[in-house]
Order: sequence, then structure tokens, then C-alpha cells
Amino acid sequence: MPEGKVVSSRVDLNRMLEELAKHSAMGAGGLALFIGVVKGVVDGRKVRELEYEAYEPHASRALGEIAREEASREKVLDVRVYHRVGRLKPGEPTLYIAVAAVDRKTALEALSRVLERVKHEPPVFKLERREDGEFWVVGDGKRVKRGQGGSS
Amino acid sequence: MPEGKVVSSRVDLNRMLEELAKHSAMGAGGLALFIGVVKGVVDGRKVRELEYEAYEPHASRALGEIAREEASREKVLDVRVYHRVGRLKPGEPTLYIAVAAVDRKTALEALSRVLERVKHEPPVFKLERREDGEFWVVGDGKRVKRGQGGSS
Amino acid sequence: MKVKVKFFSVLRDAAGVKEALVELRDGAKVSELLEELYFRWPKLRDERDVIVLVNGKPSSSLELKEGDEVALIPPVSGG
Amino acid sequence: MKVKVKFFSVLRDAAGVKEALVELRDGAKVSELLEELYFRWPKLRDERDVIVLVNGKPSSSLELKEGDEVALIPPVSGG
Repeated sequence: MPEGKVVSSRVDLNRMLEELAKHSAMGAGGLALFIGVVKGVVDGRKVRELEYEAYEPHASRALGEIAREEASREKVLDVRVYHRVGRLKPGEPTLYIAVAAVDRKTALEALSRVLERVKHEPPVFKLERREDGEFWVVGDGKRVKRGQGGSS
Repeated sequence: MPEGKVVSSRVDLNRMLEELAKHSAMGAGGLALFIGVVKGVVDGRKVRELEYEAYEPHASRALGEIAREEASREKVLDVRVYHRVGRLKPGEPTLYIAVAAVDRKTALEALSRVLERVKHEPPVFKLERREDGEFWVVGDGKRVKRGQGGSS
Repeated sequence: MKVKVKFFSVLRDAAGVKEALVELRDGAKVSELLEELYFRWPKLRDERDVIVLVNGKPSSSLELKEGDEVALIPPVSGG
Repeated sequence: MKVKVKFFSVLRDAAGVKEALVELRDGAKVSELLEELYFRWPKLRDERDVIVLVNGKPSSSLELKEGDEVALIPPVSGG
């Protein structure tokens, strides 16, 4: 069953694989996953942590919609999307997307589509704490330094 | 470190994620995975099992080359490829590919490239045991029934 | 009528508060709410990319009603 | 000289054996080995797509040498 939501802890990948592999009974042959992780270095500067905040319940609702809509496409059997919130250190997973599909091409295309939607649709916000200050990350990766007055 | 080889048992995804996430220290922000699983139904027929045979050491060497070559591309930090052999029931993972890259686009593109190479390069052979007989799977998914004389 | 306003990310810093209750005339539009917000927190005017969500959705209907929750957010950067 | 020949997948079924040792004149070419194999196992002739690997690689050099391992495989279907 497709599912998308905000989560506060890690996801067990082995267990998720186990669940998605059940769709093999319906002809699923390929699972495609994307896992976002906190970068330890951005623009040559050390990152201490990323703090994620979700505007709930709307963020979970948006993630659920993405999962259900993309899972309803032809040859796609299941889509899971889990977005973490809270303070995450470099190397920590921030986002999990998993797709089960009949064939590899469908799986990869669905993964790519879900990923782009997750980047732009759910109201999730991130603050990057680096050695050179705190930065809001907005839009497609723009960094806005905190405490500098206007941001634009 | 990039690695590719034939394996006889399951891969622990949580552990692989743990290892790949270390590349965050070098700026990795995205991990992309593909896991092939045995389909329970092919051409409307029930599949009992897939039997994989690898021509070793050449299959492992080919998988290792793919991993190393694709990991040497720009913005790609690591590539792992594990191909299972033996008798696998529907739902069992057959192939694991994992890529760590600086950004999501690079990760997905590398995953797709590695996957196509794994489909065509390593000398790995599969026999599909179905309710309606045994079939060799050759090339891009052609089924050749056993015990019917010539195959072409 | 009263609506609740929430600020996120750069817009929270610009307003200096996480949320506020704003009193508006019945049937006030999103544009009137924004005027009121810009008046109270002039720094919000410096923000170029402001997305307004009404009850979690991009504000399609322009008229607000009692109890609506309005969120000011920057372009999303998920993942 | 002797070379070892391995058969995989459909070609194993066609030959009816997994592997064989084949005696050839010194410096024999891959084409001569194939003739010998087709003579011993005529069913191999029915196979359209036969890929020849010499020591695990697509046979670029045509001359075989003592101890070479030759594999007859169909187009690969990994994953």
C-alpha cells in the first residue's frame, strides 16, 4: 500500500524491502530507492547539522498524495515516501523513497518523478548549521544566511 | 570503495546504507539503489523459482569493473554491485546496486547506467522454473523453453 | 474574524515570530491579510519569494474565513 | 594442444554437457574449435546467438593456446 509521511526516526530498509518484495506476486521485478543524506561539506564548508521542520499535517498529506498518485500509474505497484524531521548530523538519512514496479525502466522513472515532487511540494523547511553560520535552504538549494536582514 | 561481485546470500541493506552514508563527509547527498527481485508471475504464468549460474571468476570480475569504472565518474563517490546466484524463490532479491553521489541527478543517472551494464555484461545465466515448464532467459528477457530441441 | 498565521524558514526570521493571531474584517482577502502583516513586520517586505498557503494549500480562493490557518513559506526545498 | 570448453544456458542443453576437453593442433583458431564442437554436437548448429569467450573475454585474438578456457554463452541476461 502506498504511503507517504513525515517521520522522526530512521527507517528500516531491510524491512521495507521485505514489504515491497511482496509485490513480486503481482509481477514486480524491480525496486528502486533513493535515500537523501545530510552532506558533511557544502560550498567547501563543514556542516554541523541540518534541522528539518515540517508544517504538519500538510507535509504528511502532501507526501501521502505523491505516494498514492505515483503508485496509481501503469506498471507501478507501490510507492513509499518518508521524510524525516528534527536535527540530523552529516551522514544521517533525511529522506527515503522506495518504488516497486514491474520492470526496471518503470521503477527508475517513477523514482525520479517522486523525487522531484518531494523536492518541491511538501511544506518542509531546512536550516543548515555550518562552521560559517546558519543558512536557510530554500527552493532548489539556495542558501540564505541568518541574521543578515533581508534575504533576497 | 567501489565493489562488485557475485554473492550467494542476501545483502544487509541497513549496513550498506551505513557504509555508503560515510561518503557524506566527502559531500555525498544522495544514495540511489536498485534491487531486482524474482517475479512471481511472468507471461501470466506462476514462477516457482529462478536459478542463477555465474561463470566465475569472470562474472565477479565484470561486476567489479562496472563498479570501479562507474565510480570513477565525476560527482560519483561509490558504486556497489552484488549479484546473487543459486535458486531463488519469488520475492527474493537477485541483484543489488547502490550508488553514492553528490547530488540526486548524478545518483539516478549512475544507477541507470550501472543497471544497464549489469543486464548485459557479466556472464550470468538464468533458468526460470514455471508452472508451464523451464525456460532459459537470454538477452533482453527472451524465454527459451527447455527440452524442445533448437532454441532459435 | 480571526485567522491564525504561521511563519516558516526565512519568513519566520523576518517576522521574528512563529505564529500570530490576526483580526480582520469578515470576508477579508489574502491581500488584506498580507497588508496587515507587512504593516506589523516591515521586514517581510524584503522577502521576494513568499508563498501563501491557506489551510495548507496554495491560496486559490481569495476570501478568508474565521478560523482559517494561513502559512507564509518560502519556495520548498524538500529532501 | 588442449583447451577446456564450457557451455552455459541454452548452449549447455544443446551440447548436453557442461564442459569438455578438446584436442586441437597448435595455434588453432577459434573457428577451428567451433567446427570441432559443431561436429561433435550437431545441435549446437541450431543456435543462432552464440558468444565465444576466451578466458572470460570476448574472443578478440583468433589463435588459441594450450590451457585456454573457452566458453560458449548466449546473450547475457543479468539481474
